[in-house]
Amino acid sequence: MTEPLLDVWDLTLRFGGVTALNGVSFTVGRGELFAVIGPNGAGKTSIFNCLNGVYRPQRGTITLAGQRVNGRSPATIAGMGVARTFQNLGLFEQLTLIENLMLGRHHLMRTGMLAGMAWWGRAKREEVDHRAACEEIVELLELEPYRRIPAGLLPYGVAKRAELGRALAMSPTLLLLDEPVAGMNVEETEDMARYLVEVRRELDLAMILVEHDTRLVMDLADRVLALDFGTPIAMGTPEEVQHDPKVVEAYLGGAA
Amino acid sequence: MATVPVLSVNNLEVVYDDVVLVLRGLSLDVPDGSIVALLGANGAGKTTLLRAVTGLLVAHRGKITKGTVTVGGDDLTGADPADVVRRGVAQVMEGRRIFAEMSVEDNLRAGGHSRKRAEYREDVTRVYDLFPLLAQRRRGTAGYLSGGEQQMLAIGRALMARPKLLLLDEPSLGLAPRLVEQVRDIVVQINGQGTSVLLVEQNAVMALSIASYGYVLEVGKVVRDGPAAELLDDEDIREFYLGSTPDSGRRSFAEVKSYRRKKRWSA
Amino acid sequence: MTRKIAALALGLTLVLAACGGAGEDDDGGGGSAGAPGNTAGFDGKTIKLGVLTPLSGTVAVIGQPLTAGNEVWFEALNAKGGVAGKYKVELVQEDTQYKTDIAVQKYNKIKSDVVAFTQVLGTAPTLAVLPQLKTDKILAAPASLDALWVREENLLPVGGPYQVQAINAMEYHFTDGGGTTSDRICTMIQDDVYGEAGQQGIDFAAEKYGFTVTNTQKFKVGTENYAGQIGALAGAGCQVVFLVATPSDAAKIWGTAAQARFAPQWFGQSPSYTGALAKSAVAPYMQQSVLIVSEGTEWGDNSVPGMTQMVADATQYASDQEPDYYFAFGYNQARAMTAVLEKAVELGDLSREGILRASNELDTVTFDGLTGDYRYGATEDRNPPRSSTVFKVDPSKPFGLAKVKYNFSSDAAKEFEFKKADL
Amino acid sequence: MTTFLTNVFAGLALGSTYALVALGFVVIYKSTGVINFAQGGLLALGAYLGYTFADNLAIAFAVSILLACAAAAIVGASVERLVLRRMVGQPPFAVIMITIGLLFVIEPLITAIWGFDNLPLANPWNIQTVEVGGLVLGVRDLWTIGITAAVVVAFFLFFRYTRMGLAMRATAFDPEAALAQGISARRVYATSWAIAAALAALAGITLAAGPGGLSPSISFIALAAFPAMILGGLDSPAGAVLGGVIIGLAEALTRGYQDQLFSWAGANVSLIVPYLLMIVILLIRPYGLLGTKDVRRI
Amino acid sequence: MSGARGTNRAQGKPHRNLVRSYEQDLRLFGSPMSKVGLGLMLATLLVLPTVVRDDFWLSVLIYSGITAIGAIGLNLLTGYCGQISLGHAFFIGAGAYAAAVVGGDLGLPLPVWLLASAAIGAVLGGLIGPFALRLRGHYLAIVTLGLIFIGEHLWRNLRDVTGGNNGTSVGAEATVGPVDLGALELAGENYSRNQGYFWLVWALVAIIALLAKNLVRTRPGRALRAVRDHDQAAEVIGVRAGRYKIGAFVVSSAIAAMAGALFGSYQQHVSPDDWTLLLSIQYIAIIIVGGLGTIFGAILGAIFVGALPALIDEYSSAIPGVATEAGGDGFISVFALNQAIFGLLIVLFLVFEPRGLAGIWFRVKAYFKAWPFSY
Repeated sequence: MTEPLLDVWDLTLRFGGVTALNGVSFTVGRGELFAVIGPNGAGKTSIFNCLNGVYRPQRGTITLAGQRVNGRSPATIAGMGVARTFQNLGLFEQLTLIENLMLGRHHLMRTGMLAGMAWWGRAKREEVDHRAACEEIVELLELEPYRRIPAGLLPYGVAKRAELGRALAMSPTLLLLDEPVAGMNVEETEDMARYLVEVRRELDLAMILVEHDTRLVMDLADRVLALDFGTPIAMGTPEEVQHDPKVVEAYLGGAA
Repeated sequence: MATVPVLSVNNLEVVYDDVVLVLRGLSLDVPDGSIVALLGANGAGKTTLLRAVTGLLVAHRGKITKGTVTVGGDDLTGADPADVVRRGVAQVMEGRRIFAEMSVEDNLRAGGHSRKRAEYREDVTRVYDLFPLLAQRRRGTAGYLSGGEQQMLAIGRALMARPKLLLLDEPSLGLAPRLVEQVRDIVVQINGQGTSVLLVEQNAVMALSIASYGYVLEVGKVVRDGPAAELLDDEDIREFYLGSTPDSGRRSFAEVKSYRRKKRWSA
Repeated sequence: MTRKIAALALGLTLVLAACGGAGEDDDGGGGSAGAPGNTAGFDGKTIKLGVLTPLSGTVAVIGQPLTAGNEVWFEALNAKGGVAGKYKVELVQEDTQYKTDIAVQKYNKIKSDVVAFTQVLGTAPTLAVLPQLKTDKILAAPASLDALWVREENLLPVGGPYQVQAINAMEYHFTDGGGTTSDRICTMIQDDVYGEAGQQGIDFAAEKYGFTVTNTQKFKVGTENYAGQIGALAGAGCQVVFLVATPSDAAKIWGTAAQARFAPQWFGQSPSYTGALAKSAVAPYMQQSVLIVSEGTEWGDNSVPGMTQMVADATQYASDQEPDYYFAFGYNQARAMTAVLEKAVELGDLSREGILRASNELDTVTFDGLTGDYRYGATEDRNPPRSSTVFKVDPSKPFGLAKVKYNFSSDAAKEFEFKKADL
Repeated sequence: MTTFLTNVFAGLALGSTYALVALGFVVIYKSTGVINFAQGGLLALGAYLGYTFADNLAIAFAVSILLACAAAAIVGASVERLVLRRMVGQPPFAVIMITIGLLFVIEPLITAIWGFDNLPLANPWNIQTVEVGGLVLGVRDLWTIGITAAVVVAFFLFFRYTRMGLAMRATAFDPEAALAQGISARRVYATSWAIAAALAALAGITLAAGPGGLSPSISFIALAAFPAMILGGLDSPAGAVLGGVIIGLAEALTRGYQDQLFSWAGANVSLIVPYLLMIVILLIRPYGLLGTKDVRRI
Repeated sequence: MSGARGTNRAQGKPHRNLVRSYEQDLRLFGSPMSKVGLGLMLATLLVLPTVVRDDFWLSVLIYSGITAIGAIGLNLLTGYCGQISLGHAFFIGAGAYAAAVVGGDLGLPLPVWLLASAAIGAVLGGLIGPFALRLRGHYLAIVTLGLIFIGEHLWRNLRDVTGGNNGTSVGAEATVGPVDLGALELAGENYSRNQGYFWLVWALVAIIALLAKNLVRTRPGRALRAVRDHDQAAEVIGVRAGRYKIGAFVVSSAIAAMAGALFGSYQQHVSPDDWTLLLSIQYIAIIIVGGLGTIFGAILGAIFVGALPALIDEYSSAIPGVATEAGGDGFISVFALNQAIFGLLIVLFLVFEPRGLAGIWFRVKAYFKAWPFSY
């Protein structure tokens, strides 16, 4: 792998007395699908929150395509091409699906308050152009029947997909997926897996996947990082990690 | 004819916000003294069923539009939550929902709200016997307990009501496998002391391994039911609700077939 | 689409033109002498007068009795035959809630049903309707003793403005009260127009009599705690305090002063007092330290013909009416309006212009001792009464006030000039 | 020094009243998540009920206080029962507006029954004073401070140790989980309203018992108690009491030193000092002195 | 346009109601029904003052129109951006005083004083920004409540501008070039001041409603609503929540100040007593009764709250046991009763329709859309 897209070095995050992340380092190459696994409370979501600026890590650096990420605001980082889905659905419930997608394109648009009021010139052109871009995502993710439905009323599986759609609408270079198949049955999981595979194939996009469903991770990921209580315990190909004794001990416990 | 089931749900229909139909003619029984598992994907209506039993639908603008809920033969359809608890039905809610700001002991006191004052000592001793760890932390703030401990507290709190029937909503959610096992053992132990259990789970292996009978829910209806052992062996159930078992040779997610659409994606 | 809307708009404009404006409907303004012709608010038999006053909300405590005073006067008048002995008067009452926008709406509501307004209560509501009064050429009697009103053609004030009361209070202090200009004289005023009027009077007196105002405390209506102000007045060593307040605040202020054992000579502007205070726990303190400066005489004083009449009228037409300062004010107001109407009938014109003309040609109106005689006429010649009466608190009296010095006017008060305010 | 102590005392008395009102706000907010704008109306209603008991019915003043608090509590609980219970699960905005609507209903009803005039409330305190170490203290103020202290202690004991108190805390933290324990949310909500109304009534009567008597404008004090509630932290009963005392002291001291220190700021700046203080403190602590941070996880 | 939805060229000319491009899809008055509705509304506004010539109802509607403008501003802030403000009256007051100075003292024409007051409002609204960034929900609401009291203190003490307690006359005339809406002359007909102001105010209502509607359906509007629903999630997808919170305050107070300027211009005199908490509460009532987060709801709400008391006033005297005159017989005076009925109606209305008038409106629309298949 040549120069990585994302370089995370020695990330350490503490809340009060609790250490959520402890010296986490990894890189993600362009077009790579990188997965983070670990039992609950291992700090998986904390990595995401550091990556997009919601949390400020006490130590460590995050570099995206040569630019420093940590210390910047979430909105700035989003503008740098980091998109994300949320564990507990971060859709804006009262906005329709298409409005949620359009929000994904917010940082690519320029219309300000006054221009928006006037609905004139660029404001109108922008709305039309970006709407077209969103429609392509609607089509890719087969969301056609739900365009005008408020996100809060979408069925769970569709909402998860819509969130993926919004992240894609941001035209990201790095996509962070926080438990995209949590609470889904096998059929729905397969659907989601298909979309992920397809997105990966169609777009030259790096992804980081945080997931409980180890089967999905093992099937899709190029490389896997295993965490336990914020500390990295193994990194490598799915097979390597799967058979690492420390991972078996920490994650799968005696039940494996 | 066996004894009256501790919980019997007949042809139940539940609607949210006057529009969204979530349960469509659901029926199930929990025989006295048994553990019954309720399986199903997210959104199948498992939690809604529990709410319909305990009366918590009111907090979600839901309404029973048809059918009945009887507890030990008494009709409790649409009863007030407080009444349901007093009739011996306690619920451990999904996500534990302990009162994080209060002490462990105050959580248990709240759990015993429906009981007489005089019975409190006895009830709380019983819970501390079951969960010695909670006794150690009785003055501690509940929010500082670990995930597993919080789950124990949630179960202990429900037991404070001395229920005939315990409803458990996803007790293994978000717990490491080791803790899941602990929870499973506790459930068996509670059942051994004579409390019937209705166990709602995504972790079907865990649930069916201790249940005597199981129901599978799909979009608000029971699509399959039978003795737990039978369900564990059923091929369809394995495929759709259990995922693969080590020897079933499932296909990889990376290879799920994807049919092309008319239009190409272009960034 | 745009073109369609434009066409629609054009079409509508034409409709508009056809429908016409709301230009004044010409009503027979009745010309020269003889019976006045029918006009807005007058159907040949009954004269309608408007009342814009707070009848709900906190200021209704003033609006209610004031309007009752209006009513009693006119009922008594109607019983005697009415204006000029033949035209009955009817009141059209509207609740302003003491809000300017509601006042403007209500003004618009009844302005074409009345010949004039016999009461508009409150400085702000009066100022809000004043521009329209001018445009519509309507006369209104404001129910407040602001000096602002004296030179306004469309307004018909009664009574001596607050400034006069304040000046006369000082006159009393230096003569009968035995005070000297070296006394530490202070003021405690409500932070609004009413308070400022009193302060203006004291400042004028200070210049005339040659004393300085040692300390001024301001307060906001409805304050619950006056310890700070009383402490400051006591700290400044005030021997005389002129108070401008309304009763519920005045009670708290005097109560706090009593508690602090601070007992200067208080002078209270007339609206500071109400009969209930004489029965309250503060009464002993007030008897000892408080004088009220007002106009007219004691409630039920049979030596004053106006008072005898008012009490008789009140007993007959509003039997449960308590003695009340605002009631008397409303009664006087109605009386002044009646004088204008009589004049208008005499001139044979009850139209708006006719009434304004009548008010211009009116001479001195006497209130039979209830309040000082008011010289009306052209606005520049108007001369409000300069007389005041000083009362002391005496719970045995019907209104709790006993005359100390009756109906006097100081030279300083006579010199006070009422300028046309820049409104 | 005497001036200073007099002002401090006045501040404590005023602060006690603020504390009672703010505590009422917090009780309702904590259990139902609603800022009750009708609190001022309940305060006035309680005070007028006290007047009816003490004056019209000539019942002993101490008994009248209790009766008025009880009557106000019944009114509060009934309002919850008849109106707000129907609003459970509705948007909070609509619920807040309903409390404003209630205020619009209560105020004219009060004037319809008791009229607009200033009414003297028959009470044993009035303008009496006692002298303590050279300080002249109003008896009413002393009682206000004492009663408030006693009520606050009783309130905290109630919250901490009784079943209902526990139920209220549980409901405040997680209404649905509380329901699941068999805690009747209805009883909790009704009790919160009853407590808030009783506290308001108490504040109203102690205010009206002073020299000023009773007039409909007494309800304004509830507005002045807003900063106390926010300053302490909306969901903290202890914060309400602390906030009340701080605001009371700040107001009284600013007023007391208006001439010496604050004349540049215009008359009656003391009345906006509570708001200025509140704003400054919120900029430092956005959830008030003792309020809990509302954490939204993503 | 790369239309994704039914470019049915193969079937010849598409049906005229069929949406063929995103541009059409984004059109505000797209359907024939909404076009007719728009036309009817405009027609009503134009003709109404010539039919209803009663000055009372005209003045009621003028004040309602002015509050509608202010309410649209508040709705942008509260309904769309989720920031509760009890300080709206402060900005309205500031606008009125700005109009008094620019329109009255300096004698500049309507467009100038209207925009000048908007500018003042915008600046003052921007000053609240830091609080909006730091405080949430009720805490922000009570801070803005403080604004009312601090404002009142300022209005009473900044005598040069505000006239102090006396208030100040507002000489801002409704003149645009040679046209004076205060005394309109058109095609030989004279129109009264109330008629002229009705047209002025309601034309501005229409314009501001249109601007606001455009705002909320484009990029900034979506951002506002995203911030309302979940400000942190909005940040993560690239919306600068802080900027929009401040922006919402700026725009909403600019609009509020314009409402204040119109209020002053129409009433010709304003004083500190006009900008009390009660006014703010009235605005909150309007947007809640009208329906949070809808522009049309703000207008409906303003008419409801503005005209309802007048209606009650007309008919309540028929209720038995009610005294219609001060000191008259009866248990309760009609005036106190009016207030109580007003409060009661708000309570009842929200108990039965918590989503406000707009909720009813949407239901009616949905009914007709589904007609004849009602559910």
